Amino acid sequence: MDDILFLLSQTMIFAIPLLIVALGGLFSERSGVINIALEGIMVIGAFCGIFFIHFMQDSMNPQLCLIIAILIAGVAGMIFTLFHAIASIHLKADQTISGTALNIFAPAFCIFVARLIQQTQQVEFTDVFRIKEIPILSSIPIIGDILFKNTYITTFLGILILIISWFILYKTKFGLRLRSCGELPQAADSAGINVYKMRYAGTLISGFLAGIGGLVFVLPTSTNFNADVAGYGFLALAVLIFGQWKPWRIAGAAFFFGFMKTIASAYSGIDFFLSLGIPNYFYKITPYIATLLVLAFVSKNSAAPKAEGEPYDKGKR
Amino acid sequence: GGGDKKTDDTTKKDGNAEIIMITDKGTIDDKSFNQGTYEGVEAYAKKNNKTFNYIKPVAATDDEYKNSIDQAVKQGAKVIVTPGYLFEPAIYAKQTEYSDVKFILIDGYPNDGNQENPKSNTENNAIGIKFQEEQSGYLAGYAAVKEGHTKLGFMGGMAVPAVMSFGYGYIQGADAAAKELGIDVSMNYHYTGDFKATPEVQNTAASWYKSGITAIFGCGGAVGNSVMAAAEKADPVGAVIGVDVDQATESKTVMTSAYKQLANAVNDALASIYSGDFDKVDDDKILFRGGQNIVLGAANNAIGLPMDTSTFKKFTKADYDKVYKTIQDGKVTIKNSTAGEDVSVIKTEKVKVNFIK
Amino acid sequence: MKKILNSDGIKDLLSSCVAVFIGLIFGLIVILIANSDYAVEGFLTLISGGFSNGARGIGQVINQAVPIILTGLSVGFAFKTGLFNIGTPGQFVVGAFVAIYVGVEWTFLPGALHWIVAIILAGIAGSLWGAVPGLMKAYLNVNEVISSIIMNYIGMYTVNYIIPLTVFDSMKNQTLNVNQNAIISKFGLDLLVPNINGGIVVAILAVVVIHIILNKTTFGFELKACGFSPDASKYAGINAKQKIVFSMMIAGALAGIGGGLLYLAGSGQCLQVVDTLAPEGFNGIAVALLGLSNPFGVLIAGLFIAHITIGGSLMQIYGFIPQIVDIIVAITIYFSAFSLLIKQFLNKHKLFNADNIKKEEQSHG
Amino acid sequence: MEKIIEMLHITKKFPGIIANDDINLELRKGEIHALLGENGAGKSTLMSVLFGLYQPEEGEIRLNGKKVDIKDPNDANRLGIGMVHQHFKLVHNFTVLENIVLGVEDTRKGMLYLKDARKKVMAISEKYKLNVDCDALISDITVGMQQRVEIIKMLYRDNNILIFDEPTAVLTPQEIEELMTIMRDLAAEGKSILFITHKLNEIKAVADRCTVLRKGKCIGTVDIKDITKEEMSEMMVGRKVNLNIEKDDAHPSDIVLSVKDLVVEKKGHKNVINNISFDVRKGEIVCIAGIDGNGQSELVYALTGMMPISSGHVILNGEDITHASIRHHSTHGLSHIPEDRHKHGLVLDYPLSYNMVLQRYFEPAFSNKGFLKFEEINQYTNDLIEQFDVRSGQGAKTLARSMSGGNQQKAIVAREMDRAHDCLIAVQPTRGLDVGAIEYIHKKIVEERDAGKAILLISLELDEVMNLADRILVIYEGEIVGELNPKETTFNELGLYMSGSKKGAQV
Ligand SMILES: Nc1ncnc2c1ncn2[C@@H]1O[C@H](COP(=O)(O)OP(=O)(O)OP(=O)(O)O)[C@@H](O)[C@H]1O
Ligand SMILES: Nc1ncnc2c1ncn2[C@@H]1O[C@H](COP(=O)(O)OP(=O)(O)OP(=O)(O)O)[C@@H](O)[C@H]1O
Ligand SMILES: [Mg+2]
Ligand SMILES: [Mg+2]
Repeated sequence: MDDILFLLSQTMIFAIPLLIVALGGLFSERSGVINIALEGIMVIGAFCGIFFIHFMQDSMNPQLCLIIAILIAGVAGMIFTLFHAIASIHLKADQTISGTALNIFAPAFCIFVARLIQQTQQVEFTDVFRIKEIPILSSIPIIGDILFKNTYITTFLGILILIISWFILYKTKFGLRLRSCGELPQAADSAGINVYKMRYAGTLISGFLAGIGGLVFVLPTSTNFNADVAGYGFLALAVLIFGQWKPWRIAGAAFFFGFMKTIASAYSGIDFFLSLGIPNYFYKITPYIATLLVLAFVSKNSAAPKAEGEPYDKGKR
Repeated sequence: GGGDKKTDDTTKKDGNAEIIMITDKGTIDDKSFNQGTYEGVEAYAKKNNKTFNYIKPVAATDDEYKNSIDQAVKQGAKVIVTPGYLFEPAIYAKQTEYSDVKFILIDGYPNDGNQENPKSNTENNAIGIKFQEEQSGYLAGYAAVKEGHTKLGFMGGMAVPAVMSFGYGYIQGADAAAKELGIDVSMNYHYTGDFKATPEVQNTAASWYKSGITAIFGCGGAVGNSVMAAAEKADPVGAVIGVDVDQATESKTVMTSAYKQLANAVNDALASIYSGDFDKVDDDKILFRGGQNIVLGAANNAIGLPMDTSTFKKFTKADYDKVYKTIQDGKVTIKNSTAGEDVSVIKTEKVKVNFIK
Repeated sequence: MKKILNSDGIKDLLSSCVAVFIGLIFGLIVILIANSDYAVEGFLTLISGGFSNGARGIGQVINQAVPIILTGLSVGFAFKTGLFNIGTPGQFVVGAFVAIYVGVEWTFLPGALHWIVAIILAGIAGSLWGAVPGLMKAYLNVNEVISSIIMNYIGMYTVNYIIPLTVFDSMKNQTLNVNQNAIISKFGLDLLVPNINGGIVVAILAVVVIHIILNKTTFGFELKACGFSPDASKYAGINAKQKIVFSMMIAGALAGIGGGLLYLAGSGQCLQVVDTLAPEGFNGIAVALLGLSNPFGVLIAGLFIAHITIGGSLMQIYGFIPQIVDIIVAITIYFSAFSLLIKQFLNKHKLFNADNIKKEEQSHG
Repeated sequence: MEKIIEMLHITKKFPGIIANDDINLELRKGEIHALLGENGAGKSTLMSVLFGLYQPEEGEIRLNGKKVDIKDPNDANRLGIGMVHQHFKLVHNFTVLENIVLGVEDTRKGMLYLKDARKKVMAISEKYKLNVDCDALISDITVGMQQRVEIIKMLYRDNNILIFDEPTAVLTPQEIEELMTIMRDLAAEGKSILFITHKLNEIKAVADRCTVLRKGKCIGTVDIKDITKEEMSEMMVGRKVNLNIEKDDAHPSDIVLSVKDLVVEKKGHKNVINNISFDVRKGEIVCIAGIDGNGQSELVYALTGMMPISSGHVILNGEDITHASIRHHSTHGLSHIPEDRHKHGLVLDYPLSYNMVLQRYFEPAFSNKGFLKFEEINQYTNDLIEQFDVRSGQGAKTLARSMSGGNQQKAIVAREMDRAHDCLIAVQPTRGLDVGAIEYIHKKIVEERDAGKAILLISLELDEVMNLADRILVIYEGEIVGELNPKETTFNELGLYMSGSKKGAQV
């Protein structure tokens, strides 16, 4: 039981950033713009957020510092994504091309800037943001152990973003309009909705969230940042598709994949798994094979937004 | 650092330099042996007003390493410093071609790279320097157990010789201490597969701390950073053993570091070259001289633990000096990984090793 | 002749040149920011790339280019048939492993047959890796982007698991050196360019074959039709599902061959056991995009990226970091997206003037 | 009557074409004003200008005599102008209600608030007997209902100038009848309607006046009561058009296509095709008539091999092809003009030449050992272009996508009629085409018949059915409910069969 609680609690390290970034991708794709640049945006977001922390962590309250860093990461991601948005919305460029360009650009840019500023490419930080225990809540059985002990505000942020995303997409005027732009922009246009504006909004939100996701990804995993998020941007894209472009399913996919990854990397600390004597690489592969198998069963009807990837052209019918 | 005008004032406008380092796959700020080597070069060159520079090869191939050596010579290099065993075949080939250039090869001895019947040869204008990482690892393992840790972890990056030697020494050191104390010790032993900080590494370390392991040797570049992240989060806070250099500044959880004095070695080798000692190839009183493959260890004070910055409570400086002396005196023999065998060749009495493979 | 000059290919090339030009301008700006003192030297070194090293530099460029031409061709080919093959890193690494395995173990193969068999098997391994996303897309409607990403990891982990059990140099944590016979023939090219990777001949062959398949054959007709419109292809009686699988298999084979060509080049490079996706695979996406997915475009793009990569490496002697090359490549790709637009714009204008041209022709004739 | 809208000297250019050339149009309050013209004459463009989707290069628009500036659909909406587009603009995975409110949503505390909207929609629906289900998903409702949703969308916005761009092209006769009624009611209430259609009957039936466009130019505006259908079509095309199909009696001979006890299942539905049997003989046109959605599409897919058959047999020229591949069908004597020319009929991004050999590229005539013979393919395409008068900008090289709908359809007809076949299945071959093009295609079909081919025509349009068929089979809910002789039956009787009110006859 203890082990399971531990695994669930550790799952957050994988699942929360995947969730946040995939939700970012959701906004973009639901507005009709494929965002393959999530990886690069994560790198930029993490870089800017960590740089802020690097300079400020000693001089301010840790949680305040983290919140500002999160905002900086989000805004940086958003500004960076603006390039993707301009290319794919206004200039009607192929969305894969500008996305790929951003992915190549981001790490190179971060290394360049880091060296310009501090002569080394790694940006160091100290993880002072962990909350050991949240009073009262942490004593709730099970949930308390998973969510309210040894936790980060980012975990709640992730869950909050999930709820807000769902709310925005399905309960607000903005969400309705955004989704219509991803399905049939002509309909939106003739209903007086500015498709370009909505797509900018969707894409920039995705940049904001992916930037945050990058920071959230790096914080608990290291003590420095080296312009790399280890392919998790692409995995977030996979989670988005796995989650069939729907917020709760994305959450399900993120936690499923996160949990599998957790078992795969934590098994050696758990006697039960250790006693099985299964080779390490078997565990490493399992999350991927499991995902592939699940996909084989759930993909019959794809729910991809109909107009995603197509630049909107007023003239085209 | 490299890409800036402030520190490279010794570089001439044409990019030429007397001392040129060639990196292997890493960068000069990789917190690993590329960085250590570069620091040695930088320290010597700045103090002695020599021009210096570095080159990162286009790809990690013998051909490209050779190209980089050619390039360095073209840039006017009198001394070429290369870190890593990957340079062995390149130096083997180029030392004869450029007999008036000096080569310093760290962590390797020049050879032709043939696996079946390797040909080794170190010309008089070259030197191969290796370290006895196993001694450093031994000290770390010994100290950890003496400090009271009975459940240990080892997380290496990739299973390359230096990492393996650290690990093997670590096991043997822990075993020695356990025997002295008459206690049983268990150890998880694992290579993560890469020199990167990832959530996977953090998670593995976290699960180890959770399972009762109290000290983990994070041995391989940024792997240690993820171990530190996990240690900070563990309850109670875990201990981390750093590697290569004193990593105490990187996290409060760093209990000690198993270092090897790369920068010093490079510095000394350069000094030997410029003083002319290097060319006295038959004078066996001179350590850093041409034509030699040398190994540096406790005997040269080239490995050890930084006791000043270590956070030991029970393991004292006196304990350290004592065990250091036994190594220096050759009273203990520590098996290393020169043959690249599996960790199971290390026989222990009191340490139970879980090899996670 | 006139026809060739007016062809789309030339227009593509011209528009890509514009993008490259913009990319280089940005590169110059970055260089100026980094260190204005050495900007001129640095930039000249960068753009002279492989040429500043004489014949050897050209050899370096070709060695760098060979694997990314193949992965670029893989991505580009799949693009042409309506698929996004982001699975090149996985296909590349399984191809590399199989080539090395054959290169080390199958010493019974005589002479050149050894490397030829190794490369062919590398292609087959890559194609099997590509077949999985293909089959899943065709028969289970699984988006090929996600299954390809997953297959990358499965490929990498599988290879890293198998290497220590087979052709392992435990001292260096990498594969063993391959047999001399398994090293690709230099085809006499090393007389001109020392240390050349003979794989360039295979790469050019692959470019030509893919061009022919796509543009001259009924098979290519079917593949592209399925890419453009699965429904219309079905109506036309083309087995669209089968074509998706074939297309992914060919793409996979190209990437797999790329892996084989890199590690059988005789450059002394071995496959390391490291949990990192093969960068050559991802670079293929950049090459394909820069080459507008056109096989010959991919060839040129691969050589170009290799060229400035060498330039970027040489630039370090002035204290510049090689990542400047990535910045330039990224910006070039970014603007190549626009140059497509510029081309369309020009085409439209042509159309706009089509009547006038016709009239002119008539009045002349 | 007062003028409500005046469009003066409107000119709108697209690259390479002047879609609207100095056009004047005047709409009066309470009138139904038809807009007539060939495919590509510029009707949709003109309406898009009025609705703010396009900005004209020249000209001005006046509303109640005042010049107005319509920059986007929002402006149009504000001025009370609404439009039902030729291609519906409904989001398939939204509900009816969501589609209606899209763009003019109510909110409470930042949340969508649909209660009032629902009430208003229900009221409109009741008032005009539009009969829509607010909570149904668009993807689940019929085309006719989608159209009604589009109408409610306009009424919901309280628009009083209503533009209908080819609303009837996709409707069944009954639905068309209902739509006409609705339009009359709306006009009677004082709303002004602009109505685009290619069907002269409809114009005759509801419109007060009609403006005719030809090649982007305005030919004139006429009062409907003063003009005949023949005169209208002459204005439109610039020559006399024969609106009646001239054909001799059929002389059916051997059976070519025989369908026996055919059953097709679809997941989650009952059998979409339930035990259908019929024969088609050489030299006759058999027409399957029925309201859209009664299994016509599935029947065609089953007959052409595009959908698996659950039980029963399909026999072509004596060979059982029930489970044969699509390729087998097309190489063994079956031609097929598909219902959806964009989805199935053409690879839009292929040049015309490739599209002309879409099912034949592998034949020895067009390829050799797997290599395409470009010369032969181009030559063949040029022959067809000439023979069937397919108009395309750059001949064989033209991308199919850039051709007009009418010419795309002609290309398909050319391809299907020219390749070796004994039986032609034509599904709504004249949908959305102008009278000139319709005349042409009808003539070709009759020629086919007279050349001894067996023809199975699937059509939703009663006119076409009555004029073209030698035999009519009426399909209702996946079953053949009647076989009628066009010479003996009436529109009324046919309609009764189609709506399922009458069954039996001579099946
Ligand atoms: N977006 C566009 N881009 C380029 N040309 C266009 C565009 N829209 C329309 N055209 C041109 O304008 C002409 C008029 O088109 P329009 O759609 O208005 O015709 P229409 O009268 O509505 O035809 P139909 O009866 O087929 O609906 C077309 O022939 C076409 O060449
Ligand atoms: N994507 C496009 N790019 C350029 N021009 C286009 C495009 N789509 C349509 N057109 C132009 O619009 C014209 C009309 O096209 P369209 O297919 O809408 O004709 P249509 O007669 O309205 O057909 P349908 O009845 O099927 O709607 C064509 O002649 C073409 O010049
Ligand atoms: Mg129209
Ligand atoms: Mg039309």
